[in-house]
Amino acid sequence: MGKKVLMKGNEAIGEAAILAGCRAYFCYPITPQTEVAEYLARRMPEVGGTFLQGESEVAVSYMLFGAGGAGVKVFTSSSSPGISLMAEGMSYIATAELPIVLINVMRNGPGLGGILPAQADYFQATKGAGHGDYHFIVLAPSSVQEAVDLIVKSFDMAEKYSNPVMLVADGMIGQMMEPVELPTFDEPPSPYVKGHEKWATTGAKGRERNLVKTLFLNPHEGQDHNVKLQTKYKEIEANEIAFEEIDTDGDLDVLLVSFGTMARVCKTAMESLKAEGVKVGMLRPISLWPFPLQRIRDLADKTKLVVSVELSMGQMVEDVERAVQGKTPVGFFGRAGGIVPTPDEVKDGILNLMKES
Amino acid sequence: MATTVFKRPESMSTNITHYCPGCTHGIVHRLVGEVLDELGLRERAIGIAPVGCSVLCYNYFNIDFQESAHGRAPAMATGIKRTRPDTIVFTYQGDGDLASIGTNELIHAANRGERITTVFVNNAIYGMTGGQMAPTTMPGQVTTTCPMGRDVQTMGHPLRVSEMLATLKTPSYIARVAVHKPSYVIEAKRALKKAFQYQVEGRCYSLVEFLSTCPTNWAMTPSQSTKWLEDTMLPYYPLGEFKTPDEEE
Amino acid sequence: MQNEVVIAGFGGQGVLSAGQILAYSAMAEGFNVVWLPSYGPEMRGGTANCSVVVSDQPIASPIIPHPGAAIVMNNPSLERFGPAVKAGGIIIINTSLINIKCQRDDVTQINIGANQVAMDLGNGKAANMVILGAYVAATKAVSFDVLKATVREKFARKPQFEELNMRALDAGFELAGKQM
Amino acid sequence: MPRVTIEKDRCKGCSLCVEACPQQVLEMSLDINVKGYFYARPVRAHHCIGCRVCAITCPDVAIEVAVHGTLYHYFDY
Repeated sequence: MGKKVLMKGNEAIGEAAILAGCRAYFCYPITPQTEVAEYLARRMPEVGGTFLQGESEVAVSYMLFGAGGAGVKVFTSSSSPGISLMAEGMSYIATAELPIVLINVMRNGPGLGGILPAQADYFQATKGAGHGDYHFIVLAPSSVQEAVDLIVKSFDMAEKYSNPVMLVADGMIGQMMEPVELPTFDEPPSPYVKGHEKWATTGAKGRERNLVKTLFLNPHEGQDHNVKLQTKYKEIEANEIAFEEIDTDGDLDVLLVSFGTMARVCKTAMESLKAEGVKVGMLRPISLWPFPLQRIRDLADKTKLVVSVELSMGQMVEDVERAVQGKTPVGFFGRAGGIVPTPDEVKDGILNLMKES
Repeated sequence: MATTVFKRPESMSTNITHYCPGCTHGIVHRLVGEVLDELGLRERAIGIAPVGCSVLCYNYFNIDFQESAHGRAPAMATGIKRTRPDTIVFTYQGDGDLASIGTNELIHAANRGERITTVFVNNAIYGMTGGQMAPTTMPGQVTTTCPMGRDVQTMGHPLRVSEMLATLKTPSYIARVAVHKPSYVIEAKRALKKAFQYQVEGRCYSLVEFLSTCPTNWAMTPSQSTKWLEDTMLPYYPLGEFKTPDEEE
Repeated sequence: MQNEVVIAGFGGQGVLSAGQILAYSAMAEGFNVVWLPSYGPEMRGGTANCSVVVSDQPIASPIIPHPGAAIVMNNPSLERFGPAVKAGGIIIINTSLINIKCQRDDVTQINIGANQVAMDLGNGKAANMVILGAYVAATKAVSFDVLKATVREKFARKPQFEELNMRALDAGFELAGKQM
Repeated sequence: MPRVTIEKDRCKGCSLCVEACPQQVLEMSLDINVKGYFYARPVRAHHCIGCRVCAITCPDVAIEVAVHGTLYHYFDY
């Protein structure tokens, strides 16, 4: 690790992609993540990389497909409405098993919504925004440092599983500055995806031609491909579930499940809850897909109430219910419209839910 | 000892195409193959397949290929060419794909001067979905979605893609050719070869629009289709080079 | 130990950069720190603010509805953030531009005529440095020497401002010290 | 003498080659090929001048042309 620098989230996100070896970034401006594009517009030429502002998010998603299909480590960033436009390309990218990485710096919706922080793209990210049975690996950082670390990790995961990886942050993480230790490498990572010669389009010189496609007209071929994808998803589920647990030892009155910025607010709220004698713990999913179902299920056994706390009107709570399987009451506390609740509001919300349950 | 003076180009595979009898997609495919062979580009070439009748066109080539979503081929080509500048990238697109859903991607790739080549097959109709109106459908032409004939009062006039692109200031090579008769096919190949040559030289974006026939959806014999193209399409879609990079330099 | 401050004023008063200087100083001292700007619709209204949280522990919520301190550079900022400061906290008021009263009697009020002081030093733009010096004197959130070193480093490319900045920091530091 | 070879089972019977040939070398067969098409075939091969127009117009790349001598150089396109 290098020395600490104070960086704005969006700029750190851009720098992390470069550190991970990525030399290709395509984008379309949208608040609150445009600084990623502005940063990389300067930075990519410095490192001999490709920066291109496309004509739309739709086009950008296919620029990603093209570059990803050519075996190049490629990255984009966008925010909620932009991700909706990219959704078309995402289905194709996932089907073609291209190792691209993107980040959604979420803003409030639905529709144009606004530019303030939200987590209401949970369904979009984890359940698949586009058509068909596919999954992105979805990771949710809760600090600038974690965003950097997870982006570097994302490029490795994308390469390892030949699967797209999406990070979901929010406007808060994009806009705030925190000290960051940028990772250092003995050998700088390659801008090309390992093993791409076997499948990527680079010109069929001295080998059989490669074909990157998503059309399977033969139903059996189509089913086989789906089965292959599902097998890969099972492997990812077995290997890549990540979460942080805080104060989950012993029996609990309430277990909070929260991610990203909201989890940080919860951490502060937990202190005031404890001061009022509540035995409270938290599980912060870092991987939203795959989701830590089993761990939440285990913790639910020794908890009186599980509460999903989100910057949405209730999305992750469905996965929490899926985890708990009715063994323990599940409550929900959330805010929308770009409002980030204060720790006191969260505390009061939790206390109310405890009274009701 | 006989000399073979005409055979399938090496850049093509031996697969039999799924196109209907008399469909000129096959001719355009062959021209692409011949040009890639003659310019020695087979091992550098990456094609982008569209959505439309030619969605499976990668089956007929012996080169690297990516398959795009409907209309997005120029964006995909941009992604490849920008990150692999030594490759020769071309999109193969029909008029529904290129001139309707993909107009935005097309215009912006051309306007950025992407060093790619677009092979544009204009047969004035949606073929794969069974003969619906395209932006390039002729006035009065009957299709399944304009059963009384295209009414220009409500649907506008056919889109002249080549002319439109030629208005862009960014240097490019834009030509319209036809492939309904041998003499036109020979001219068409000259234009296509230029288009690829400009890409090899890294000079500009290039597009060749091929006026083509669709006997099945036009409900004509191949021979009648040839005549219809000549009588109806040629007067509205004049052939020629609309722009060359030399003009701007 | 955790110090939170919101620095608020109108665009061009250097409130965001004052917050960044504070954040850099805190990092240089080995503290955890979060600098969070207001963004979005607020940006366009002519007011700007940022909050800086400095702590020797990992910082949980970056959003501080009731900060321990506020630096207010104009009337709207005092109206908005004056009531938010937690009881027993500190409000630093730029009396050069603020002509309304702060109605709190449960906080320490420090009055600094930041613009006037800066103009007397030769450049009104250094008002943010005056107020930053005052904040550090009032809260000891970071060491004053580290703060000065940070300013020197950040203005390394504009050495002509170094002396002005140092004197502005000193002036604010002294004025606040007298009122504590 | 030039030789036109038509790969019978590639032919889809569009008859564009028959119409294009300036020497009436080709005709549509009365038999069908494996795909059920009446295919084109050379019936007056001795008329062939090696101009390759049939092959140029064939959408299915079903035609190959071979020549003896240098006659085909007259058709330089």
